[in-house]
Amino acid sequence: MKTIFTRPDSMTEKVTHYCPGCTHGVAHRMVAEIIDEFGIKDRTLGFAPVGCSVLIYEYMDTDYQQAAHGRAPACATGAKRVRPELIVYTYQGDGDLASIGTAEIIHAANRGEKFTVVFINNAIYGMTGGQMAPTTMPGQRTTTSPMGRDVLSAGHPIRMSEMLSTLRTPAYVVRASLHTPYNIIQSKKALRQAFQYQMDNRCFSFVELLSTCPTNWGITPVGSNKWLEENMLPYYPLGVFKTPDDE
Amino acid sequence: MKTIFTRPDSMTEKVTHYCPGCTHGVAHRMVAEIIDEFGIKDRTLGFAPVGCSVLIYEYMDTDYQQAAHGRAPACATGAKRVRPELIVYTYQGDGDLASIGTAEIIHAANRGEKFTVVFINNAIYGMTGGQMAPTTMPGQRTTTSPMGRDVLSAGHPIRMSEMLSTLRTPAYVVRASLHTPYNIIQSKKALRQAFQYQMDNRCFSFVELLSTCPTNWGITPVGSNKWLEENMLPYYPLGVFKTPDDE
Amino acid sequence: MPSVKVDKDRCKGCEHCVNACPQGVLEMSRDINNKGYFYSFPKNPHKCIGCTMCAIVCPDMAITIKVHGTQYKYFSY
Amino acid sequence: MPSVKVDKDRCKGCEHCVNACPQGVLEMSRDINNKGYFYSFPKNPHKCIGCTMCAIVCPDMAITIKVHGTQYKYFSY
Amino acid sequence: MLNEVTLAGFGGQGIMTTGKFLAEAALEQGHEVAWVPSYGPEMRGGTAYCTVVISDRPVGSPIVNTPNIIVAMNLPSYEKFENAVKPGGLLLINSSLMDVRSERTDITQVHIPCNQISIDLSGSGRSANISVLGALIGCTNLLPWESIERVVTEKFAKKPKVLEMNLKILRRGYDLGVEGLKGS
Amino acid sequence: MLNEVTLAGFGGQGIMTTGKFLAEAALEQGHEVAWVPSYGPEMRGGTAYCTVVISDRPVGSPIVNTPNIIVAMNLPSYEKFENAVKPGGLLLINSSLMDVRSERTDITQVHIPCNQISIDLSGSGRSANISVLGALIGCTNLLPWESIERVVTEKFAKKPKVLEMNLKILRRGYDLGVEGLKGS
Amino acid sequence: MAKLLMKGAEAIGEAAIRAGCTAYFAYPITPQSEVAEYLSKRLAEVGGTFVQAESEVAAAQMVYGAAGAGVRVFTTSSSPGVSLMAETMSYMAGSELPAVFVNIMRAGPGLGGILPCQSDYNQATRGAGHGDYSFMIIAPSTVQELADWMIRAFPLSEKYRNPVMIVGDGLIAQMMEPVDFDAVKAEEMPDVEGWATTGAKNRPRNLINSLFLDPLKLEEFNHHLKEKYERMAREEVRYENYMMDDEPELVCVAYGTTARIVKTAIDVLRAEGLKIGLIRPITLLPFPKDILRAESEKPHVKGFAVVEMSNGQMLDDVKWATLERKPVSFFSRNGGIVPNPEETVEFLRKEYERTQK
Amino acid sequence: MAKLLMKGAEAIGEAAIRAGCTAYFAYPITPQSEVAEYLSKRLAEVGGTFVQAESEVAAAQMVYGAAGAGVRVFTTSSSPGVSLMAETMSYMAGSELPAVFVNIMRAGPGLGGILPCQSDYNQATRGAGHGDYSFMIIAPSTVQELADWMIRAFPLSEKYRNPVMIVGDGLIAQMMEPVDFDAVKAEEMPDVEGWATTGAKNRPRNLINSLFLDPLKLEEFNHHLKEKYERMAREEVRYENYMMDDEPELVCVAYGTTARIVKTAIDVLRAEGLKIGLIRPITLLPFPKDILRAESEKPHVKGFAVVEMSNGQMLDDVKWATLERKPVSFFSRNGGIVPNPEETVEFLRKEYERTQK
Ligand SMILES: Cc1ncc(C[n+]2csc(CCOP(=O)(O)OP(=O)(O)O)c2C)c(N)n1
Ligand SMILES: Cc1ncc(C[n+]2csc(CCOP(=O)(O)OP(=O)(O)O)c2C)c(N)n1
Ligand code: SF4
Ligand code: SF4
Ligand code: SF4
Ligand code: SF4
Ligand code: SF4
Ligand code: SF4
Ligand SMILES: [Mg+2]
Ligand SMILES: [Mg+2]
Repeated sequence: MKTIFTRPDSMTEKVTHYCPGCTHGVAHRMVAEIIDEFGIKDRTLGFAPVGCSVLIYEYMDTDYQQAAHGRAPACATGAKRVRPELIVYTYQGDGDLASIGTAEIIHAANRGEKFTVVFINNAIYGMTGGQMAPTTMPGQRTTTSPMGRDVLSAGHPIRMSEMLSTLRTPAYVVRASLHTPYNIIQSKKALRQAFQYQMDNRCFSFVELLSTCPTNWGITPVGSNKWLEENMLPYYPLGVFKTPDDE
Repeated sequence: MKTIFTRPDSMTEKVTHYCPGCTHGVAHRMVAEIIDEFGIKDRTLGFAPVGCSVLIYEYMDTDYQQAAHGRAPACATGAKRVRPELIVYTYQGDGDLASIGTAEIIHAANRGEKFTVVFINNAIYGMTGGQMAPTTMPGQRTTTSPMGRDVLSAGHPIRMSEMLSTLRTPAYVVRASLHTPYNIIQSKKALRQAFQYQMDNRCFSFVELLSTCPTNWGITPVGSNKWLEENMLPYYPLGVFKTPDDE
Repeated sequence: MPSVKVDKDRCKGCEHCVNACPQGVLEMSRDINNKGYFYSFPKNPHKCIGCTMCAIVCPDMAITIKVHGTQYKYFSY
Repeated sequence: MPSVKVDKDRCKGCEHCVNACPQGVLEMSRDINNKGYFYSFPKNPHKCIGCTMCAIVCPDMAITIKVHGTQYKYFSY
Repeated sequence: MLNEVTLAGFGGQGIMTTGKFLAEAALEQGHEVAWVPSYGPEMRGGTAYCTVVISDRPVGSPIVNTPNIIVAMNLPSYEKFENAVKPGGLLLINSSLMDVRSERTDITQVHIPCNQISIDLSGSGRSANISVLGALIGCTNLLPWESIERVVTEKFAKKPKVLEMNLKILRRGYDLGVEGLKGS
Repeated sequence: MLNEVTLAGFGGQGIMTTGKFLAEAALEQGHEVAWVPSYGPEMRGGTAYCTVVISDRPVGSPIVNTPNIIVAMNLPSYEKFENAVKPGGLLLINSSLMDVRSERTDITQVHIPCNQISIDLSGSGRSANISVLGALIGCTNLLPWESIERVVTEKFAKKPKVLEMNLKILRRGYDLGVEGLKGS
Repeated sequence: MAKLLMKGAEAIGEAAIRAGCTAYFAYPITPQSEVAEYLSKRLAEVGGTFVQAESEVAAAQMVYGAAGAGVRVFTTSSSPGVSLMAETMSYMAGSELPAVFVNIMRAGPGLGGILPCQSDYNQATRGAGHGDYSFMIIAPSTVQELADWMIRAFPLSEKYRNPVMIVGDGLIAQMMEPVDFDAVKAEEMPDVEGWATTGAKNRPRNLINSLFLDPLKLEEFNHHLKEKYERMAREEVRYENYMMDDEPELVCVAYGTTARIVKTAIDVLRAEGLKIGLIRPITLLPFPKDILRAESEKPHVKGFAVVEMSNGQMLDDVKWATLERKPVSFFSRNGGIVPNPEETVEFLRKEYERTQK
Repeated sequence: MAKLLMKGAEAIGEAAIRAGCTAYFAYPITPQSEVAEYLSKRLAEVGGTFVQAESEVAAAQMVYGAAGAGVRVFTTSSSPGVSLMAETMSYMAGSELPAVFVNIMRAGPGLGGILPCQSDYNQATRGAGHGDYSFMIIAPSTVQELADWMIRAFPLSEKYRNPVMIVGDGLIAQMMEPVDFDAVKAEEMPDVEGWATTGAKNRPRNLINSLFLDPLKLEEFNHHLKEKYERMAREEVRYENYMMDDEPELVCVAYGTTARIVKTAIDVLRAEGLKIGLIRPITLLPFPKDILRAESEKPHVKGFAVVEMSNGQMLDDVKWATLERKPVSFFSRNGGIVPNPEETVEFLRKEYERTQK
């Protein structure tokens, strides 16, 4: 019999620490699959954020660095610039990337650093217990917005893909989602393209993946998929925002 | 005889430390004129950046705070939130606002802080001796890009107004220039409108002013105006990018 | 015939796979596994068409799909 | 008649005003002021139309414009 | 008087709340008290535990290695804490979820079917953390029954139905605790 | 041997460069040397100055309050530094830009029309900083003429015309320096 | 008022409100995110201000701005987050602004771990930021004391126009103990007209600034700061003596959580007749140096024992304070482990025995 | 090679290249932006990497990433910028990464001023960041020494897998002195296979990390760090004795720029017959504590005199080192003022006379 689907080679055997149904695991697996597909396990360097996915280095069987909260894009810049032969990516949550790390992601994108960013937007601070993120939906209750996010005082959610794609420097910027098989397949395509651009030394690549946090949303995993679809999708449209072929 | 033009009341008598022809002085004066026009000298609070204009507090005869490099929008957030009756503005250079302070300006804008930002874009780090700024033009020689800004390694100049106006939170975002009388008049209008929105407690307001740095550009003041026109204007289009009435 | 296998002790009982399977192959057990979760298992293995939907939604890499001979590729993934 | 006055010792000699004046009123001196700059001065004061262009471009608040009676307002500033 | 009580169970079993009720009742009785949770990078859904120190003097170390009372609500907790009970102390075991007996002879052990009590009186096992609170009081006399009853009453004051049910569960736990102690 | 030379002038007068030439020549002569610029939040276009310490031993303090030689290229510099010259020291005054005489009797003063020399030989005053360098050597013998000539030659090696002119200016400065010292 | 059973982190929030502080800016970080969670509710009730900042850098600058505007304001964080506040902390001391910072220390360096630790002692007392400044550093050891010092910290910071930092650890922030919020009386904020940027109405304008173009002025300012800190050292040293009345032979020095453990260990050893006492610094800065030096001169004192959750940071201060006249021994746990009473007893017993030789 | 006349800031850049370091990340700040300006040219010539970072926070993290990738890398900044690196500095020690940091200190606190100062001594030696870590801190006092130590700093940081920081001030960065870049031989970088993230080719994967879930492991790691620092203290202390051979009665302690002034002052006073010597710490961490302690025991030493451009930071270390056995007097200028030889002479003369009473 032939195995047509199983845990990719580039992952360790460890069972993740993620909550049941948390889509971080799906994103991890796809990144590992791509590393397998491209056969670049021995020249890949990942950068872990601070966030639930800080332990991604436990699961990915490649060289890894753990960056300070929000600073993975700067950290990756340092490494990629001195070792351009490596395939470098950061894996970051929305608190990490869209809040404390805003300057670092924008400037890495603007310099056109030749690495890939996997951005997990789950509209919340997962690891620290469900505080409001810049990406939290209007009205969404979190531990620091107990009455729901008030756009008059906290503003509207930040759309990183839209913002980054205004930069003039060529880049690949795309948003996909992890809430259905179809969307996961699209996510995989986006990730593959992103790494491809890096392999071709073309440009900075940025893949935003809408993701769920059943625990801090307080919804079952399957219910979370639905919540994502109903609440996040309308505000965070999926699709390619920018490619290096633009202009 | 009636005086129809002279130094505004809200300014001190001090002669500025700016280089001959530096347009910081023009921007200062217009802010002061607006404070005079609105009669808000006794309830205005300004925030000085770190940059050539750090000494703006010497010239403006109102309450002032001097913020850490790039952090004026956070600092102003603290003050405006606890004293909403004050008219608050930050005055920042492009190194300050578009480089080290990227996160702070984006999040203040995104929260919709009810203050005004006066952003002096002179495409260079003036104070520290002419290093490259995120806004430096492609090919422009600076002390840290001695061969001219190489977009392949430093990326293209960041257009802050364009980037900020992608945010969903209502705001007034406008770009004007200080290189001709006509443009100065437009700048003044933009500034007045920005303060007006704040007085009306409407929204965050952001005025980007294209400015010259004859010293570090190594061009005469009058030549600098021309350089701005020829090099900066095509890349930094003038106009209103966003108003709170949009959407 | 495709074969779907769930690694019981990797499973965290999120039900994503059950929800994703177009064939109703999978179901949640009434037992708990060694981590204390109700796990998913192929209740109707014969119905499986090897589409891998269950596997691609599984965040825990608990599912392995094998096939005899060649398999129709439903999508490029 | 409008009157344009340049505060010699505030002037830094940038020539913005000279460049901005539509009437050719201003010119740069051959003397230096107490800061060592060649300063601007109204060479042809009688030509001044009180348009304030020179003043609004002056970064050093060196220029004061006065008028007798009412003055046509060229623009809202 | 110094009592150090460690309560341990699954993450969702409500054992932290049980500890808080205990601490509140002790406070109301005028004791010095400290409630110390386990926190840390443990896996989600793993064991959770807290320690309640009840004393006549200001509480010194809130870190307790050998509490004199341990409540084990599930097997992993039992395994983790069985040996920690101070000699002469009490080990309260939720017999609904495990069928074990400690072989230690220097401690008292009491077996209470906490989930069963809850299921019997409410149809679900969710209030096992209330029954164990009753049982704990029943077999220790740590605090007067009334004080515990009062705290529980306050907590559920806004939901009379839930309150009534919980009081019953609390009482049944208490009664079984009193008995269990005799039987041990 | 320890010579401490402070050179002061307008921001754009090239006085920092003069100091560097001096330092380089001293280095070439095998002396220990330090060149210390003024830096700081001074107004743009204000006074700039630097100090060159030339010594036979490693240079200790590069901060010099009372240099034995001071070159004042403009009035503000003169005013700032006149009193700082060490008794017995030398004050070199650019007489092109000021008409002053120090009333100090414990120092030597030499007046050299630095700008004039430059204007005479090149049509502009821009090389006043070169003429003053020549003058400085001429009236102090701080370093051999050849060493200064060599440094200047190297610096302008790529622009033969400029070099030629500057060497003339340097020499005229030197000659006037030698004379000026006599005359003082 | 009746005592409330409260988590340390929540008590911080509540005490701040009781202290009359209604402005709080912070960025979440374990193990003290509960302060923000608590205040996001409570400040809304009292009409106060809470902004979840985009980072600790921004949170600290928001505190700077609000403090400059003359209101009571504070922030809380934990080790890595506090490091990010270093520049602003220096700015605040340099601009003479009152405010309260709380560091619920976790184990470092780097990302380290989230469990209790005391390894930011050096950072707190020697200034994370650049320049000649210090904060006053206070280390409570119970939730009650934490609340009390929160209430006292604001007026103290206003007295000196210098920030005050309260340091604790995950244990004190996460545990619940009874708190009486009336134990310490809140004080009104003194008049801020003279310096705060509240709008220059009927007064000359005010300026919040730490830039000095004239080095002589900056030197003068630094001398002024020095005098403030010297005054603080004279007036604000606080410490607790525990079992120090009967000429103890071994003097322990410990603060915060470890001091509690040491107390329990001393109780055990006292019951055995060992004469051991504890000096618990409450203010880590100003440090009770003179107290310890005086102790070191007493003939009955045979040695000192420092217990810390660090590699020995306060240890150095104790060595200097006592001029190493008597042996200073050291027991520590690190990495997030709180020393337990048993091992502490063992350590102290051994040290005590040594002093008897 | 012939000596070159060079600005300190440029010598930093050139020396780094001579040391085999071709990666530099920084953000401009006076008075050391010339390093970046110099290297933006020079690194292009040698095919190296220079990125002007968006901030000091980012610059430090770029250093972290590049160091983790196993290359020689450094950054430079000045006081406020260094404060912003605090978190990353802690991370780097926590991840055991070699790299070189340079702090050209300016006057603080806050924005302060740009003139020379030494008031970041505490920050440098006590760790700006959180946790139990330190950098090795080196304080050259001439441009030559600055270049020499730049060349030595890289191998030192690799020996300990711990960052090394060089501290100077605006005077040393802005002045020109002759430099011989061959005075110190550059050393090759040792093999990084075992730990650097260079791609896991033919080896198990490497991980750069400072997070520990298990507190016991983190404790163990902290003990490991402690041992490293103790070894450093045994092996790396460097200092200079100046006029210390003939039993001086007054021993000065000063480093960097102030040490130069003190030397000149000593020369003046020696000419008058006053027996004064100087111990100049070259490594501020490890501090030459034992040397000073030994000095304090010598009967001919009547007192110590510390000269610093700060309110007295190293002063405390000298007091502790000497156990205050002899009076420790202090002279300082602050705010950007470098003490001049004359006032230093006066101070030392007075102190010397005092020791004679
Ligand atoms: C400097 C610093 N600040 C704050 C924290 C605490 N912290 C850890 S993870 C996190 C946010 C996590 O949220 P996100 O990035 O969205 O990741 P998620 O857990 O949702 O995947 C925060 C604030 C930290 N570790 N370091
Ligand atoms: C934390 C910190 N980093 C760097 C500096 C140095 N610095 C002062 S001003 C400045 C940039 C000035 O450029 P810009 O903001 O464009 O203002 P301009 O002078 O051009 O008006 C820098 C980098 C500083 N003071 N603080
Ligand atoms: S807290 Fe949320 S993001 Fe984190 S592991 Fe759980 S579900 Fe995933
Ligand atoms: S350096 Fe540039 S920005 Fe600064 S004052 Fe001079 S001209 Fe203006
Ligand atoms: S492979 Fe397809 S049909 Fe088979 S179990 Fe999985 S989802 Fe169902
Ligand atoms: S998706 Fe995976 S983890 Fe979830 S229930 Fe199915 S097999 Fe289990
Ligand atoms: S007011 Fe108008 S016309 Fe008169 S001098 Fe000025 S610019 Fe010229
Ligand atoms: S614009 Fe002002 S400063 Fe410039 S030359 Fe005219 S008067 Fe002088
Ligand atoms: Mg998230
Ligand atoms: Mg600028």
